[in-house]
Amino acid sequence: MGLIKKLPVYMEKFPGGGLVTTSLNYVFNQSQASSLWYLLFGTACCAIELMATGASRYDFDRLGMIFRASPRQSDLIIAAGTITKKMAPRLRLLYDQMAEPRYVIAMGGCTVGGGPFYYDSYAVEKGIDHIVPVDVYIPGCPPRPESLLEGCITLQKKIKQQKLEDWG
Amino acid sequence: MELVGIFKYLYELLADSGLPEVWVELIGLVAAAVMVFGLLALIALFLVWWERKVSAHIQQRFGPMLTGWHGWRQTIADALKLLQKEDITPTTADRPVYYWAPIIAFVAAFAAYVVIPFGEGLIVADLNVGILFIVAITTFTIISLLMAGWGSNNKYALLGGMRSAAQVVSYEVPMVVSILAVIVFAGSLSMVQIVESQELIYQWYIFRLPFGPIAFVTYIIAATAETNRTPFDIPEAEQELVAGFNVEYSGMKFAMFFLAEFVNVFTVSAIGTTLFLGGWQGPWLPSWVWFFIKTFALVFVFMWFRWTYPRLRVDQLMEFSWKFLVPLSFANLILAGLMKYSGWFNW
Amino acid sequence: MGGLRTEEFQVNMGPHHPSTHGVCRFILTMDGEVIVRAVPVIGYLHRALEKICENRTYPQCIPVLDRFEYCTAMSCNQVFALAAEKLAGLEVPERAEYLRVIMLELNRIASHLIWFGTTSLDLGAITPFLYGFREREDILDLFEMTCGQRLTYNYIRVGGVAKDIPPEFIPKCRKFLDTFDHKVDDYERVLTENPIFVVRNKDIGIIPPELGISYGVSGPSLRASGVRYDLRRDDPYSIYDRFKFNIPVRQNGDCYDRYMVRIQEMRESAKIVRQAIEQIPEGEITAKVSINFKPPAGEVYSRIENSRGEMGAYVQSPGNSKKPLRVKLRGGSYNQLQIMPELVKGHKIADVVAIMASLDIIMPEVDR
Amino acid sequence: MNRDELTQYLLDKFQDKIELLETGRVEPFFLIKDADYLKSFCREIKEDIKLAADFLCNIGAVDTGERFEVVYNVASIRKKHRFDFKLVMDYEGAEIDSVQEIWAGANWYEREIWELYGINVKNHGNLTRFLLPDDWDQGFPMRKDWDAPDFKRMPEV
Repeated sequence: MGLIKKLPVYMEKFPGGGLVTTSLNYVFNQSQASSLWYLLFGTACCAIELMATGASRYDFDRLGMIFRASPRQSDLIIAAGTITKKMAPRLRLLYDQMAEPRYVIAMGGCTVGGGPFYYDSYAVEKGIDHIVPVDVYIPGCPPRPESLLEGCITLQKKIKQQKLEDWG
Repeated sequence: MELVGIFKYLYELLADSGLPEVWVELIGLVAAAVMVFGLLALIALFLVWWERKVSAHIQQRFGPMLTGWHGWRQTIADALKLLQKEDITPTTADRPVYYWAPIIAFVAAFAAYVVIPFGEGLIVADLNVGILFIVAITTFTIISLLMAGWGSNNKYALLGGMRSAAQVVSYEVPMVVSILAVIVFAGSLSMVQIVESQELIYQWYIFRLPFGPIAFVTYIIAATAETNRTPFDIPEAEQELVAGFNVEYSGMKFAMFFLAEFVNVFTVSAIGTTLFLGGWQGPWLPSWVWFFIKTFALVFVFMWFRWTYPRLRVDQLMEFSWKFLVPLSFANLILAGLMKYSGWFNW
Repeated sequence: MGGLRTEEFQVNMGPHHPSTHGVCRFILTMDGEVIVRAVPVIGYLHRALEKICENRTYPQCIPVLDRFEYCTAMSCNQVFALAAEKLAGLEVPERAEYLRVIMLELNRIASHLIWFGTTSLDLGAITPFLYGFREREDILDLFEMTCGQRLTYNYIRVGGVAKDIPPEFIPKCRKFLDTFDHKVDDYERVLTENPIFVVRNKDIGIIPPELGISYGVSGPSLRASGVRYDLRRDDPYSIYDRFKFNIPVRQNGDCYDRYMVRIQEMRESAKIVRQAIEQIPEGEITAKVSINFKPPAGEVYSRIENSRGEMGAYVQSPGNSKKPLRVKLRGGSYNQLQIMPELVKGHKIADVVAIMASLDIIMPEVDR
Repeated sequence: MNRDELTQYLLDKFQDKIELLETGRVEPFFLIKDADYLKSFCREIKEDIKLAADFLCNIGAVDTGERFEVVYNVASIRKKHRFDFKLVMDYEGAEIDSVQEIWAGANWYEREIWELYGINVKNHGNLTRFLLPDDWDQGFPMRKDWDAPDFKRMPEV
């Protein structure tokens, strides 16, 4: 990765180098955005909606998103469902096992901030941003498949704005 | 439009340029290798996209739609993304073994194409032991899977690697024996001569009753197992072993396994075409078009299997091979020998 | 030669594993591919629903309990509403009872469709999963036009139901039921006779009836072992005694029989819904229930037949309080997961997946 | 047997060992007076031909604020009836006997009672944490007086 990070610095010194880096940037971002393989990580109610989003009517595959069972090969955790205190270290472990660049979508009220289990529950982690950095929050209990798709498109927009220099 | 004419012309141009003969030979070979490699990389990328489309339409979905027209850029994007991914080596991994496994898988997958005739005269090297070469080379895949399983130092990966070794060894036998039946009839190990022996449609080995269809079916079943696809995909059974032997691989290394898998699918289809479906033979169209039509049809059959069947359990898989396929293919071989010897059906 | 020296090793399956249906974890001690011991570890989805309910009023409990068993949230509503009604001695209007039955049975079909999908997925066939979800979406459309939610409905309330069905509900439901039988035929064509599917499921994970009863296994999983016990008929709640339906029973108690029972149950549920939409009367949809619903002191255990077995709720009311003193939930999966270690012993790792899928275990019901 | 017959039969059979409670709203609800008698009671109701309580629906503990109650809901698959009984005990030295020998399914229910309420279960054999995290050290969360720093009660509206 180091090479790609330094590439713009070297390239700018040549005439037309800027153009090359921008188009390289564009191509890389586009490819990253349109091939978000998500980790099959579902804990609770939202997992059913995640499955429904992958199924025929909503069809995640249209966005180029397919699931991978191994964290090493996935780019995105869709944290679907309540994360309890017992589960939290596992989520962190999975996140650590993923290869950079990696993204997290917090799906559903529980992962955003505890949701219906904010009060009176001794076992629920109140929001997963205590555990892993979150890119997109999708509220809802559970969010509809449309809002999940919207969340993914938002993440794609975010990825498309990345700069090569920011890598690392 | 026969491509072979163009290549011949280019080669003659090279030969007339006054370079020493060794160099001409070498440049020709390298150019052929590069061309085959590029073509196969393209085919593999295409197959990934095609598989996603086929599966989607079987499942009443669309599949990739937003990356270009009907998502045609999808696999290119996937490949570029995998290129950007961080390359992780687990700290507990057996480093050299872990490192070389995908490379061996990749090379083994491509090396088989040295002897596959893409059309009349379109072959890198017409070895007189061509089919033997292919059988030998494709076996390297097992070694790479075993290495991946061992090198990852992960129990799931190890189980996957062990399963794949057991599986491929079991299915290698019926596959080779069913190929042997064809070889007995063709009387040659050279791929080109095998194709030439089935010039007319009723001479295709699949239509040579009764041994042909049996050998073909045995071959297809064994080939499905060889390429680790459903219903024989136990080495990477997603629901049991997470991702099997490649569970620890990320980024480009994973992409190599992924591409190698699809190249292997194309290989077994190409061999099937050459041995049973008359290779490049066919009327009107150029020979290479016929080859690709037949091969892609076979690939489609493999995809169809994959998206229809559940998965067998590991012991049932072994039983099926040793108790059913192996005896069947040996009986078939004897039948083919008798037919050849007695001269019946020898049209 | 003294033979090969073999060694047992441990595989940790879960909590994040594609086929543990949520976040269940198994510690498997294996001898090669054969399982010697399996220890389930649960609690990764323990959300303290029971504690939450203790600090909620009765109407507030119902949306919380939607999350108890999200595949059949209607049942969770129903079981708690039933308990509260029993405590207060409430009568539910006729139309509300019919609406409840329609929703419960549609929800049972939806839940079985999820089971059908995940089972086929666990056995490696991906396509039936999408077929199952295709029909499930049609059912969810019906729920959505009634209560606006896809998964957690909060529809069945104490004393009745939340809203009446819109006028276009019944034609649409009828249309769904007319096609549904053919769709089930399709599913059967894909899996039932498939030799690979049969060989993967026959004689795997046999539950003898006595063992099953002793472990508290219930619902379709017990009926596959030859025990004809269905709360809809044997301990009738709501108005189930008015409908004609069969209770599918199979004798072997293996994975294949559990599969067959569930497939047939989908057809039977469709039958019940058809009868209910023919018979449904006009009228009130809810009894008069004050927002400060205070049942008298008492305790009650209500139970219904859920798609995963007996679902129960024990509710204790302290009297003169808007909040229950204690809500204890019972889900079928809890007992079915408990019996898993007995079933998987001596089987292969692939069978763990098949057995778990056939028992239709879902983790929130276990962990609560 | 209908409800009244069942109640009468149980009262006749166990005489002064049990007591009918008024709180049971639908099914008969009994109090077992002596906690040590629990196991024999369970065995009796399972083996009695007329009761045949072979199916254990549920075991739940209750913290009423003054004492613990442990509630057993049992049913009979053959006879198709159902009834409940409970034990009452003080906070101090709360203890029940395991009924795993009678219903194997009781195992996890008892484990849960031990884990969430701190009621000891005699002869259980496997009292280990399973719902709470392995490193949980904040006591028994289902008790009414339980509290923790990050535990928030829903405010009254």
